[in-house]
Amino acid sequence: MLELYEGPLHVEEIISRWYGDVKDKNFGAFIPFIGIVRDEQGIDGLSFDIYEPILKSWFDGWQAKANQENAMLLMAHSKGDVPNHTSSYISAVLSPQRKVGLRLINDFVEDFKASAPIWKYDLIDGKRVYAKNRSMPLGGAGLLA
Amino acid sequence: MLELYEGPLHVEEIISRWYGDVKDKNFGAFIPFIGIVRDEQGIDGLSFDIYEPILKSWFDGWQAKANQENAMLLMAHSKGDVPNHTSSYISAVLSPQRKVGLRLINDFVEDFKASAPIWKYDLIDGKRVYAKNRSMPLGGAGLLA
Amino acid sequence: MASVEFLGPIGKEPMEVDIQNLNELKAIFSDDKSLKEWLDICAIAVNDSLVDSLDIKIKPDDKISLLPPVCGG
Amino acid sequence: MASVEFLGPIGKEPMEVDIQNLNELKAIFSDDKSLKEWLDICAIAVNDSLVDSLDIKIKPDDKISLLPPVCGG
Repeated sequence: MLELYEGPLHVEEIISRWYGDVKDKNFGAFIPFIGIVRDEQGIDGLSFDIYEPILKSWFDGWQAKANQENAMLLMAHSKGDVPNHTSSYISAVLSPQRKVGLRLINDFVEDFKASAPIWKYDLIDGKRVYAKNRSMPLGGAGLLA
Repeated sequence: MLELYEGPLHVEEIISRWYGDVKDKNFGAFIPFIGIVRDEQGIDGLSFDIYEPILKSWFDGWQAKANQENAMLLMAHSKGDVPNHTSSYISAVLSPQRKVGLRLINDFVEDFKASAPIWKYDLIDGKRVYAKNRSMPLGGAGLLA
Repeated sequence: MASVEFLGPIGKEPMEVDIQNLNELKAIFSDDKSLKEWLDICAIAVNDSLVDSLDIKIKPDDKISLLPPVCGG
Repeated sequence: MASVEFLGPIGKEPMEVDIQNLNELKAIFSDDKSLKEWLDICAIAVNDSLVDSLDIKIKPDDKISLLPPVCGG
């Protein structure tokens, strides 16, 4: 399941609701990865644009892969502005087996960073500044160059 | 920080409290691993004995290791009986960096399974049955044989 | 006419183009100074699937998207 | 007298022993049928640190612990 929110994530609500929804489903391991915006280099926060159609198909592909291992994925992400010390991103794996779960959360989060069509901006003096240096080109980049 | 509880863990309370305690501390990644008791092979739940002095020194050793990478560990575990579909175990890593966090949660949970002085019993018909087949000998086992 | 959208930080209005394939779009864009810094680093999607060949046929209702480097989380 | 405790599922009452080293404890236990199934698989701690040699000196106030195979989580 993929949830998108305007502004920061309500971490306590999301994690508690997800836990309540899944605890009776006989997964032995529930592993959330919670991203919190760091106060660094003078930013006031981050801001995000998301291209939802491709994000959804990317997520659905990972969900199918997880299901083949009897695991399940959950994800929440912010759109728009997210102040320092609040959360913009949660990914979670549910798995019957610990080792499968630990491998999936690692691989899912790493591929998220490389592939999810989300653009990040630093919030500096009320302006959005594209975080170009921290961004990664998608596969096939430069095709029209 | 290491927290031990009689009976099942209150996951929502623990995660929300930990998140509240750490969100302003500029860690970018908060990664809890939550273990949930699976209903399998006819058990009603699990039960645990813990030898606290060695658990604490094992945990303190890992905390020192995490601190060297500017990361931090949190852990909660149950003593006594924990019914199916409730939680007996939470470990969490806080790290400025995603990759360090993902590596530490994996290594910490795996070493926990191999090294933490905790004994697990299946609860079957009101009796505690030592989970011998799923247990791992500690380093140096057999010294007195 | 196929539509072209410029995602994320590119900050350019969508446009419509009359083309048969992506080679023709490349030719159109080669004169566009506003895209100079982006073409090297953008991936291309046709109808929300990433593509890796300029020979892809483009139909009149197709949607073409330019996706700059990403950084979620 | 050093104390010996049997942790987790062993289910044996603690005892006191008058020994100089773990070799002597091994000799004492060799006659104890209740420990037969455990000695092969138990690790040994002296004062809450795991040890790997029978030559460890034991002092009168030391605490010796037998730790069977573990399974937390």
